[in-house]
Amino acid sequence: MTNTYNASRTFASPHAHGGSGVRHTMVRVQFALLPATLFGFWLYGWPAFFLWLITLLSCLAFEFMSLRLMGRQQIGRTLGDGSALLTGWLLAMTLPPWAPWWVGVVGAFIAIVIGKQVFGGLGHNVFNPAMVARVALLISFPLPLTTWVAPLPLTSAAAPGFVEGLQITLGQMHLTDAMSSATLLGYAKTELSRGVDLVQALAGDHAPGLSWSGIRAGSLGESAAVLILAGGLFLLVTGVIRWQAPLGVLAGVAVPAAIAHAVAPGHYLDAGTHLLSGALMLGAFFIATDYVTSPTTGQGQLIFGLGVGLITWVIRSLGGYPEGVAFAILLMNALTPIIDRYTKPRILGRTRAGRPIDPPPVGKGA
Amino acid sequence: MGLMEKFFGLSWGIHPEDHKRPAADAATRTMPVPERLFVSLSQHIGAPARPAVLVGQQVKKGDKLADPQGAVSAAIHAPTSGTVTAIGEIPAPHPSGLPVLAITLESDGKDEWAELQGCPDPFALEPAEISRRVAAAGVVGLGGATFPAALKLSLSQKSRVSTLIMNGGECEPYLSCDDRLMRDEAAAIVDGIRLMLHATGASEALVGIEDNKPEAIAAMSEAARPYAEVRIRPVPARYPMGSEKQLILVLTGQEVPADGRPGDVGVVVHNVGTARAVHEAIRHGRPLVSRLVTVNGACVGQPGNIFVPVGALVEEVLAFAGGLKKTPERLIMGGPMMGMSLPHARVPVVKGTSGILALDAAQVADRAQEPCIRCASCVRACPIGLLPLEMARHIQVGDLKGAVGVGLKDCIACGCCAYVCPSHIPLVQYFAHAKGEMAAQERARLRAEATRKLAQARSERLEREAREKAELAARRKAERAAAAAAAASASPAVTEGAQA
Amino acid sequence: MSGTIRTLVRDGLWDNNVVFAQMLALCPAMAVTTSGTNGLGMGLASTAVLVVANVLVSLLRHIISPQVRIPVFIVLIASLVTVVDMVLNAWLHELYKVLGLFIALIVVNCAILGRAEAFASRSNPWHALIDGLAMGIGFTGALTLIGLIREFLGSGTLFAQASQLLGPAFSFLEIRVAGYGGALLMILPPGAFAVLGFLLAGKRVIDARREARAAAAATPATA
Amino acid sequence: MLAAILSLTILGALLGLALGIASRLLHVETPPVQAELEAMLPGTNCGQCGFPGCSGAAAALAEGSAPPTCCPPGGKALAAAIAEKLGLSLDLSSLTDEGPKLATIAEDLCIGCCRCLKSCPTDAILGAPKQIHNILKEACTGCAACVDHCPTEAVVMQPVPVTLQHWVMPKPLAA
Amino acid sequence: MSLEQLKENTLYQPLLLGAVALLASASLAWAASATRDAIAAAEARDLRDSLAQVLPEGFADNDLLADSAQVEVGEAKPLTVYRARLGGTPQGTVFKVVGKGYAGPITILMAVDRDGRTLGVRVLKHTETPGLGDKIEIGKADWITTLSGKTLESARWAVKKDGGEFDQFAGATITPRAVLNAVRGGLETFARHREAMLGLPQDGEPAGKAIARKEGKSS
Repeated sequence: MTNTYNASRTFASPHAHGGSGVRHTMVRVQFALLPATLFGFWLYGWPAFFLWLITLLSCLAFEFMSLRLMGRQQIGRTLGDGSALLTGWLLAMTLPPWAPWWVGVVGAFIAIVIGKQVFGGLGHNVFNPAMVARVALLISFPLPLTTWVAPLPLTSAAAPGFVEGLQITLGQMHLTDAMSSATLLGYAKTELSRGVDLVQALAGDHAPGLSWSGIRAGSLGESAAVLILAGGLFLLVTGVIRWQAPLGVLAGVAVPAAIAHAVAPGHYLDAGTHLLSGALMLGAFFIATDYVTSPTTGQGQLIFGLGVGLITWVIRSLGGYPEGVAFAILLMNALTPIIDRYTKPRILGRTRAGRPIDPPPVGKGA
Repeated sequence: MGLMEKFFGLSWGIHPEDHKRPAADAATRTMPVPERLFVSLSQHIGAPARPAVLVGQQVKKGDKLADPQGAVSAAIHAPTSGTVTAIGEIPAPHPSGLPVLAITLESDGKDEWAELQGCPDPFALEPAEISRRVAAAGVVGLGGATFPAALKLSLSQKSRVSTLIMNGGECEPYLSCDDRLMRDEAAAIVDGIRLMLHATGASEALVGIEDNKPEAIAAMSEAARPYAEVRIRPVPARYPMGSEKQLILVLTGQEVPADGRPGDVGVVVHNVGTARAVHEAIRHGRPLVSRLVTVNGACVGQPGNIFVPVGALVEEVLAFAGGLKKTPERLIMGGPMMGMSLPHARVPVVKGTSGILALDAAQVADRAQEPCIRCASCVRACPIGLLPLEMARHIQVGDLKGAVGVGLKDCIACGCCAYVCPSHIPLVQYFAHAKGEMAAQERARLRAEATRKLAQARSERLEREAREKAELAARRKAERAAAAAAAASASPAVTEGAQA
Repeated sequence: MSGTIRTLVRDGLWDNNVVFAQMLALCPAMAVTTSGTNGLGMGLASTAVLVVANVLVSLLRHIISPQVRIPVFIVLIASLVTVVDMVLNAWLHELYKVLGLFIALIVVNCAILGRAEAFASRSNPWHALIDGLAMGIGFTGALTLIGLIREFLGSGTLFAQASQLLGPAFSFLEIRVAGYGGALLMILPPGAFAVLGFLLAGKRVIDARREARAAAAATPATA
Repeated sequence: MLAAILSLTILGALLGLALGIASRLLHVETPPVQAELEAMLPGTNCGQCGFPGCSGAAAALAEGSAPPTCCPPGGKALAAAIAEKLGLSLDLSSLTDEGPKLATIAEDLCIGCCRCLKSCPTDAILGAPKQIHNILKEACTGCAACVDHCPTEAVVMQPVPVTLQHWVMPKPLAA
Repeated sequence: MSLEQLKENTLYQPLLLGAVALLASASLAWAASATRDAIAAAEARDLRDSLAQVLPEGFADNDLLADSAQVEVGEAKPLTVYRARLGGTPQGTVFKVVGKGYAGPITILMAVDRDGRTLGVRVLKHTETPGLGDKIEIGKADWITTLSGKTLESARWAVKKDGGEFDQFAGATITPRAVLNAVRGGLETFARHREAMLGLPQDGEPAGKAIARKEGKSS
């Protein structure tokens, strides 16, 4: 009989674990992003891949530097949890695919250092780091961040080759007017501001129906709305995310959009176009579901999602920017503590207000 | 209530892998009495029992070793016949490994019962008499909480409970002692239940058994068939179904108020093992001196359920169960979710020991802590509706009051939150620490109050003494003056002065 | 005596800096500092008001009763600022065109009221003058630093339009980083918050290191 | 011009009058924090804080010259209560309770001089001349006031052993 | 210590605050009167400088500031115009228009000659995004000079994106569009109120006839 057991320290219960892990979750989310990302690489060619790679590597580098600077232990393990990688990936999904390299590097700095580590690292950031970076980049560098490229699939003749792609990413080749294009939302906004009726504007090349194929100008995260949706459904099925936040976002956009479109079709895009355009799908399934910056309860997540959706619609329809998902998410991130406060679960045996419930008259239980 | 039931029925708790078989299916064994038994005096909630024997005294099996002390306490009896060789400190079956007072009993090998007073027709007895006999037998709740059973019986009598809920949930993974008892001794359990119904005055008993124990459900249904008042109610297998509040909610739909007792909703909950102990105590007069213990875990040679005399060392139980195949990663008394890790194996089995688990590293699945990512898995898992992540954050920075504000006092330490936490944060340890700290602060506060009273008493005493001294001095002075005056004026006053 | 003055100066410049330690006057510190020149101008104008207000309050300190001290300070400071505003507008019109917007802001600069309340009203005029000067220079330094960083990151220039403020002789200060358009965010309000945050953190790091070094130096001495 | 000057002056005078009257009518005595603090302190005047008795410590706490942690017998709980009363933020995690100590008497050293008796703020020491003294555990506050009065060093402060009932689960190490 | 006792007196407060207020208002009054003329002169100089920017050298020989008028143009407020004359003959006029920019109003000063041709356009005040919309400033880019020398008919008053002839800035269309709209609006106003704005007699005089003919042609 082995009799050498002697505990070196005190262990608290429970003495078993369900087996879930942070890394596990992050890897699943990355897996869910893969189809849309690969489609984006095909659609926009080598520059898209280079920018993605640069953003990811920069995120890892800045995470490493921050952790070193703060004197954290076990940097390797923290890097390995995949959170910085995911932040970089999500950020890259929202950037114009042919943006120059420094956009990715500066974005990674803002996301990791200002958006995350300054707040105390993983789990402490108030705002979604990728969205912080996205918004900061958009405001700081409006030009490169609003220059979109028309789809040039890798298989097409006009697509830039490896070396050309590198030159584009390194900023040594400028986009010609012929190559650049506007996103659907951007185009609609411009036309509207010229006083053109949307019904006329959105015919032909700009027909919203084309959105289903995903072949149009935009970021990796907005061209392939259907693939993003598929990734999101995968996360839903595997239990990584829950349905409340995505549904809230989609409903928050679709309902006001449908109403407004019914009232004034010339001034407001229809719900379908809203849902398939911009970063809505990415925002609904990958960003609004970010654990750290969204409410903890299902009820809270639903409110959060609805808020994101509604603000997105308001910005898109009435604001100055054609797209508003990132702003909407940041605004709702700021409200998360308040939502959390008012959507606490009811404690068993207590009323919502926290007082013990009144016992029922004795004897009724039978 | 329907919505509420749906809400709680669906969302609380967790589904841990139960690991109950094959140990649950192995035949029950009885462990021979070891040479020496260490009978702890703290085997129940409440004040430790007071020794009632002297060192060197000979006792028979079932003789009383210690008397209850105070309102909440239980008697302790000799698990075998032999000689009391010592009354002193031994390591407690507790994570701290701190000492506890125990009576050491040297077995004489005969295992002779003392004269027992059974009762052939207990239903003729007064309910109060049943409670008294249960108390005399030292029966405590065998589900793990070890609350003196007699006290619960008489309390329920006073609060007129209508329903007796029998807890056959046994939701902790690995454990199967209740399952085994229900399979093997269903008749005794049902008899115990009927005795408890009689003692409490409740009109019906609902026996909640998780649906992952079909054999137990079958055996119990069979045994309970003649008695309409005893109903077997299968409940979904879900942890922590065996928690009082959850079981009451599932079986009756009633919610126990946060600061209340089950009696407030007209129910009382007992464990099925307790029912058997009551049966033994009333029908045969046998006090609680042994119990069925599940010995399980990857490191155990022959996992199974073993009748173990109270006071046997864990190390001896493990040896009887086929020894250890390898050095365990963790040795646990109780279940993996709420049980206590043991500092070593030389601690005694007590009345509340439902299981002894020797788990290997894979079963413990312990990993280094990572930062909280607010995934809220713990919020969904919490059967009470608390926010474990927020409580832990408050405690992390020493803000105990804040933790209480978000529900620390409602926490039942079931361990669901820590079980599901992807960051492996020892949430339960935070809560246990905070509860301990709060208790310590409360003790300090009470002590400071007592100190202030003592200090006040002293200053009053000093004042009084000073005043008395001054008065005395004044009186003497006056007397002297009077005496002098008297002496000066006339002589007849002298006698008066002498009298004074 | 000189020890006191040294303390005053060090307090104003670093230890008790208006922006970095007292966290006062953040409104002008953030709103105005879109360039180094703006920061410098606002700092200089504030310094002037600060010095005069400090001396005035110090002179009047014995006759000011505690009940009405705040209104008295405010009236004094507001009048002072208005006079400065008019004088600049009349005779230093070019400078006024650069600083005009900010001068009215000085009225609500709580650093000035704060110094009047916390220091000048209980010190002699000489010390009040030194304090005002030190605090003002500290404030100017902080504003210029924030402004320069924001300007550099935000528009890729340094001390743009400095010659308008300081005269053509100072045009050598104006530097433009070739080929860098700047990150707009930095000259918008969030940039001010971010830069201020990083500078605050930086000051704390420096202070902590200094303390550690002082402690390390003290240990062997006592041992 | 004159109108502007006059109106401003009159406005100033009126406001000054209003403030002067208000300062009289709305005069508030500062709340007696010191008395409240004194009531919170143990009241044993043991002197471990270094102030003349508990009232001295209360005065020092009220004016901020003593830290909320100055009272060792009060421990963590008292420190937290004082910090809350004074509105201070206190990092209790850095405060380690040494654990309570009680005075004990080494019986072979005690000569029964009764000197320690008088020093005890809670009358916790029992004894008579030429008799070995004894300390009531329940009444001893561990203030150590008696230790210095013993001529034979028979009074020793000993830590109260941790028992199962008083054991506190250690706090997890932060990640 | 009599001062200390005095301070506690309720009447001391109004006296003190009143005295301080008197002092302050007196000094303000002095400063205001002392600086009034200088400030007016400085502001006039400013205005003259801006006027000089939009008018070509030697275009006018009169003092424009002295020759200003309020013209009713059918809006809430009359428009202030400054008339440029050479040897007494009206040559052109300078006035302000306001455009609706991306982030707020854009104040524009424009000079128009008697034929309705822009002489010069300058942005006086705006709150457009720095780095994007601020290219309308002469200090940042010379885009604004492309607006000079154009009449209502001779140019397509729109950015290229909208089918016009003026450049838009990359990333910002709203700002130049606003400036162009405002300037075109200014030209239209001029066309409608030409006589009043130039300070010509409404009708009857020979010069008036000639101009009336021209107007007839252009309308």
